[in-house]
Amino acid sequence: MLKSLFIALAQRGLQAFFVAVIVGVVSFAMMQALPGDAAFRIAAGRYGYDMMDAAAAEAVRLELGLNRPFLVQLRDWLWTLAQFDLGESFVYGGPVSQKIATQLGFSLLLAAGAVITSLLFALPIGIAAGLSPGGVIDRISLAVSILLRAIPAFALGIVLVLIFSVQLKLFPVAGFRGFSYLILPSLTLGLGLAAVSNRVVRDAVVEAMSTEWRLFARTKGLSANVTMRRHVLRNASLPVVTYVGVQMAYLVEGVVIVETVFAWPGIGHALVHAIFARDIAMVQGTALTLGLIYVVLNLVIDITCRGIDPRSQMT
Amino acid sequence: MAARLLSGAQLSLSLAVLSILTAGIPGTLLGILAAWFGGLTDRILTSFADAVLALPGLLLVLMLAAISPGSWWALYAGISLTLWVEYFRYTRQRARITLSEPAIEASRLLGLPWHLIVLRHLAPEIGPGLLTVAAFGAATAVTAVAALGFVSVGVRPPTAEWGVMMTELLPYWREAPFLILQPIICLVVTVLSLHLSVGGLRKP
Amino acid sequence: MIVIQVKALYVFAENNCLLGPISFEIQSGGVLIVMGETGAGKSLIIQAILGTLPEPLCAEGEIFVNGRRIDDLAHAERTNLWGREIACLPQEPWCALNPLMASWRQVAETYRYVANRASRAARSETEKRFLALGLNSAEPRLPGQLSGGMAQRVAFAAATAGQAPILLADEPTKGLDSDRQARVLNLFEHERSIGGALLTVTHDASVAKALDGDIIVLRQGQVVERGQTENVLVNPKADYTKSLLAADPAAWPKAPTVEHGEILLIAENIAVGRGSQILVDEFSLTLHAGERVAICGPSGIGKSTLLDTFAGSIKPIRGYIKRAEELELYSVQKLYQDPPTAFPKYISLGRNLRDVANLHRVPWERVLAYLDALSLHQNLLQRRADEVSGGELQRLSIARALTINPKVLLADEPTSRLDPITQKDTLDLIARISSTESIAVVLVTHSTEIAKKWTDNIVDLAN
Amino acid sequence: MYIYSRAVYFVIALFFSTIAIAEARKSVTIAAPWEVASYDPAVSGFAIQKLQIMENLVDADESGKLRPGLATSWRVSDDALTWTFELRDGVTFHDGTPFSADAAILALNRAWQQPGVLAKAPITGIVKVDNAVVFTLDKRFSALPAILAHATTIVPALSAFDAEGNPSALIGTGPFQVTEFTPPQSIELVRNDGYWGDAPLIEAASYLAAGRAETRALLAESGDADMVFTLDPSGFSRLADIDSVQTVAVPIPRVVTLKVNSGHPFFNAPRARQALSLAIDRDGIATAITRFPEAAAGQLFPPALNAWHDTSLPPLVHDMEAAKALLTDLGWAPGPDGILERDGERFSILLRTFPDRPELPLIAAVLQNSWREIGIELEISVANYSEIPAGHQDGTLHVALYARNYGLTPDPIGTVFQDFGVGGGDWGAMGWENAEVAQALGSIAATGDAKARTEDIAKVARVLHEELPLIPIVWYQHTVSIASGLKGVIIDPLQRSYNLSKVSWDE
Repeated sequence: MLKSLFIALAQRGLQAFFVAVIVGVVSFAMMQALPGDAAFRIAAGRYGYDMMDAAAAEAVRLELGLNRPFLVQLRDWLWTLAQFDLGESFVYGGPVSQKIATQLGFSLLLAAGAVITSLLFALPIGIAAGLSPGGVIDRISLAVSILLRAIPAFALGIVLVLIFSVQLKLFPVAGFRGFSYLILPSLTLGLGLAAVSNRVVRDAVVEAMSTEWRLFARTKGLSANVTMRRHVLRNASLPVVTYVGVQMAYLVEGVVIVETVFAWPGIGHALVHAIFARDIAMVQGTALTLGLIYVVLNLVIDITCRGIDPRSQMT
Repeated sequence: MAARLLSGAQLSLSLAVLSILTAGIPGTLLGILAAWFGGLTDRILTSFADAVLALPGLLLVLMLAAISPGSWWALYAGISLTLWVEYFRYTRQRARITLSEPAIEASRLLGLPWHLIVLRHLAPEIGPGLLTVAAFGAATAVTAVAALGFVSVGVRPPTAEWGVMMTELLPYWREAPFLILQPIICLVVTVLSLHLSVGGLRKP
Repeated sequence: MIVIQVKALYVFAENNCLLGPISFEIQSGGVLIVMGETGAGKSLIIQAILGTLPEPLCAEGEIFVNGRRIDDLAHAERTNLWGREIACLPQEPWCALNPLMASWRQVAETYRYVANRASRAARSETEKRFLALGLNSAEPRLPGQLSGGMAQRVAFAAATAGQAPILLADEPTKGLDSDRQARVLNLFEHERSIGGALLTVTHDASVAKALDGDIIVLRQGQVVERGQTENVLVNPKADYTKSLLAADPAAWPKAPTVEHGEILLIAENIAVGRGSQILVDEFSLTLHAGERVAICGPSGIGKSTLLDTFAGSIKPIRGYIKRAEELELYSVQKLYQDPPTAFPKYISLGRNLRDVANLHRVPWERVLAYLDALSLHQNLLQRRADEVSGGELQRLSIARALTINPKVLLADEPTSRLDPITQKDTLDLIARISSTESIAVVLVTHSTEIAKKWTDNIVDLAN
Repeated sequence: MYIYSRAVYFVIALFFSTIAIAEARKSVTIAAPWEVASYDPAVSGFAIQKLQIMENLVDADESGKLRPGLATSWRVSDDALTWTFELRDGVTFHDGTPFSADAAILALNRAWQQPGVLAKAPITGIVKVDNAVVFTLDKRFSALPAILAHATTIVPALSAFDAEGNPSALIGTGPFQVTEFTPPQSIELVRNDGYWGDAPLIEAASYLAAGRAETRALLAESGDADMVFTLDPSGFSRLADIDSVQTVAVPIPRVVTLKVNSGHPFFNAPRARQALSLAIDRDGIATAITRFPEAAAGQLFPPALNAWHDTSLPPLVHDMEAAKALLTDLGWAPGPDGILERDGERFSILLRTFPDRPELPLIAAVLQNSWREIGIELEISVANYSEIPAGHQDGTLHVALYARNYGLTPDPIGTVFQDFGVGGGDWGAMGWENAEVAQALGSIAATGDAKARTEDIAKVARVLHEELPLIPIVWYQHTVSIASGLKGVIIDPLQRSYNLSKVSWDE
């Protein structure tokens, strides 16, 4: 049992390692591939167009050692990464890790808000639809889901802001200064997640409802409610939880876009901004963090699934 | 306006179609390869795919977009590099199931060569699902291009692209709401029809 | 006292009559056996009594339980009878048990929620029951970790914990070897002795023999014959009943032994298994042309793995297999348990046979001749595997193998999915071909009964 | 249905807005596009200064006139090479530590060693003498006090640096102190009750960076932000129709200009550059793209720079025929496809610009069309703005379109000197030198004499107007929305301060 847990950990560990290598190499490639002179690019990001000039670029070149040979730069780059050192922000100075630490909390808050929102929608609707497949709820939720799934997060965000902030003035437009700021971004992301996950819940319930063990639980005398609680929901939760793992990818992507729309002080916004500013150390740091968070969250999902599914503990 | 919408459609769809080809062909082949040989080949390919998967699609596209801001090929390369994993995972999983069926062992015992096994067993098994993956992949590509355009890291104005147009037209939403609705509707309808063409939300 | 009474029961699928009319009654302590092939409509009776007929099907007729009419009750009232008045033993116990729940919990919850015991009492009742059924080691196990017989008993315990006076059992011995069959039948005897009424549905004549009571023989939804078991089984009137009884392995004539030819294959002290796990160790076998060998043993013991090793699909972990020189690459062929899985799903059977014939440069006429010899109609070739019956498909796979002149035929439970009559025909055919074509056949089966009737050369892996 | 939704709306609105209303009148929220991600004055100084968190030795009013800041007075030695700034006594930082010459020296030395305005001044040393800061120069430099009003020369407390000497906190002497900093999005401020000058009227303020123009417009419209800076043209006109906000457009000394490589054979004649200028429809651009028709740039220096804006200069005009004539004079003749040719060379050039200011690519597209009419083929490269100084350095640049701010410091001489002095500048003239201008700029930089300075400035403005090393296109307007009820708002054209300390709410 411990062995299988160890294997799961090792697999995720390997995944994390590959993530780090890919991000590290792509980041370094970005550094080299930036058209024109990297020093000019970075100086532009750092000082803005009013203050940036050739002299500033020279200062940056010296500071970051961009005048060293290519291979020396690559070696040093990977070596610092191997020491879990994300380096210093090219543009803002100061350790990247410190910047990410403050922003990560906000992103996790938003992600948690989104997942909770999505579950609030997906669970009741999915279960109701799954209990009467082909029924009214099922068909309406299918239509709405397909439509919602086709609306990209940012477009949904705009629509929600126009309705709830500008017209109804219920929630603030952007930024973060308290709970009410969390609602619209969470809703934007959460609706997108719920659009698919309510169908996953529904399918899982339909499948569990049509199994022989569900029927046997009924014919041996359990009431519909007890069967639902003890058998159907528990077994149906397995594919649902697994699917939440798949959704993490959508969530991380969504965070990048939604944070930008809502001026949310999180890591996705920082990534977009770093890309604008050619702050490659920040790009590397944020991309790495997002990738590793995805791995960690999936590890949590793995462990949760093991908790729900005793079979995995036996092999 | 109509011309810009059309040219946006052309951009998005040609990008989607191209990325289906460049992501789909290697992804499918690698998936079959991993399932066929199993063992070390499978493990290396799967680990690599897992790592790419852990970098949520948009991230890789964003990073490549950063190398060459506003350029078309960076978007294209990023999307292809991300999407192949879907094909790979799908093909590998289905091929593993199919290849473990007695029919394959029977075919081997009967001496049928590999290309007949691929042609008679794998292709009809994988084919229809592959279409679904491709349609979803194309929808992902179209959405990604628009999303990046919208946050101004994708295609740059004045190129006509739906996401870029949304950014351009958003300020006029109150004076002329139908303007901003046009690119949104185009995008939604495209994604919707891609999804519906392969049966709604049923992911393979 | 009549516990359950069924009057003029019909089951319709839209306008098609699938079953009926059928009427019967069972006394307290009585048994009714409904016997017939797969597809005869046996299970429909059970579903009609329970009220679980799937969607387009509907039942007509009257059903009484303890004198109370139940077929016109509302769904909720009907389901209230489940577990309390009528217990149902499912056909596939593995599928009927929740794969994620420990065995004892699935029994305890019946005590808890159906018999309304306190949870502690439910637990101790469960323990007692498991002990009585010889299941004490199975308590914490998941269904996936139970053997077929254990799963059957756990399902039995779960179904009967509500102490319903009526037990409906759908193919209760399917897939069980004779020892385990006997244990299940013992349980039924016990139920009867405490006043329960039993309705069981089976294709297996041995079950009917063991349970003495009333019997109804069913064919395509129609009652062919009915009466007391001793009368019907000993002295069947209808032809159909006769052939059904003749298909029972116990009633098979012994297949003639044939002389062995030259040595084809020698396995010496091989150990086989999947991965690094050894299933069968120190196994030796010498196979001659025209020889019939049966390998039997309970499921999971490594019969199929052994066969795969002979086929060359996996390598023995230890030891070696020596092939005779004249044994060509394609001289070893296999027959599969589930015939449809042995053919390509998406292309016609003809296409598949043509591929094989082209590859081995076999004239198409010869393929057709084999089909003829196995009484397979040519128009089957236009269909796909899922459009042909299992028996035909199994014969087709034999024909496919024969076209390339095999010397060894490995048959992995080739008839376990076939109904008894087809099963007998198919095994007869294999035996006949073995002797006429001088082909060595290794048959894997879980039924020692079949093995004994089919050959003298039996390897029982259980011992 | 309608009543129902109104009722729900009412209940929810009640729940979320009561607290907000109770607090609203004591604080002000500002939204602007600029993100603040660093504690370093070299990077984030512009925001720290605008929010009045830290202060400079020298302050300036809205007209650019210098006034005492943390320095009470300054004087220059007779040889004009030593400047002494006397520091204000009794000033404390937000954390209670006293403001001292040490803090000022540290801040100024950092600013001097980093790229920025101070690094470009002819400084040889910055030292402390008693409670004064003394600059030694190797050249006369009259703009030094103006430079000390620049955002990168603000003074943080010594405690605002960590052990390695990197900035790690926002501690200054200004009227507002930071309670919470969430980089890069927001800064929360409260009134500094121990401020040495006039204490602010409001108790608290917050700053929100919102990069997207439409988000800012929505913030203004929904009332989430009381002052919103830099609105896009359509947002601006929409907000103008809303009662709850007022809109203001203030001309600022930022100019959209076209940098022309005067060393390039196509452009080395002033007449060539004049032809380019004549073919630009400034009124059209100002009306259609930036939406302030009065902002068509008749000359380089905008009215906001009143000392440099010369009303006597004839405005640059739009005259396609004249442009064609000038090019014909220079020996250009239309080729078969209508593009001009001379000695077998096509008049085909590349314009570099960048997307960070969304109007630039649009203006570039207009230029492409206009110049096509006079036979010039223009290719547009929209890329990173560092391409422009890079192209200047390696000489590959043809023309570049960007926005130049001549109001970085209250006295634009530093910027103008850099752009048009000897050798030109990365963001100024390229391949163009004019002895008269260089000499005039040198003397403006060196002397403080008002009369000579005015004459020199007029000379520079006139030469630049005739020679057009940079072709101005439109002047910028600073667009702001202000919640009605907010009093005392002063919009600083030099963009040095939001003047939050002067605003208050109507009772």
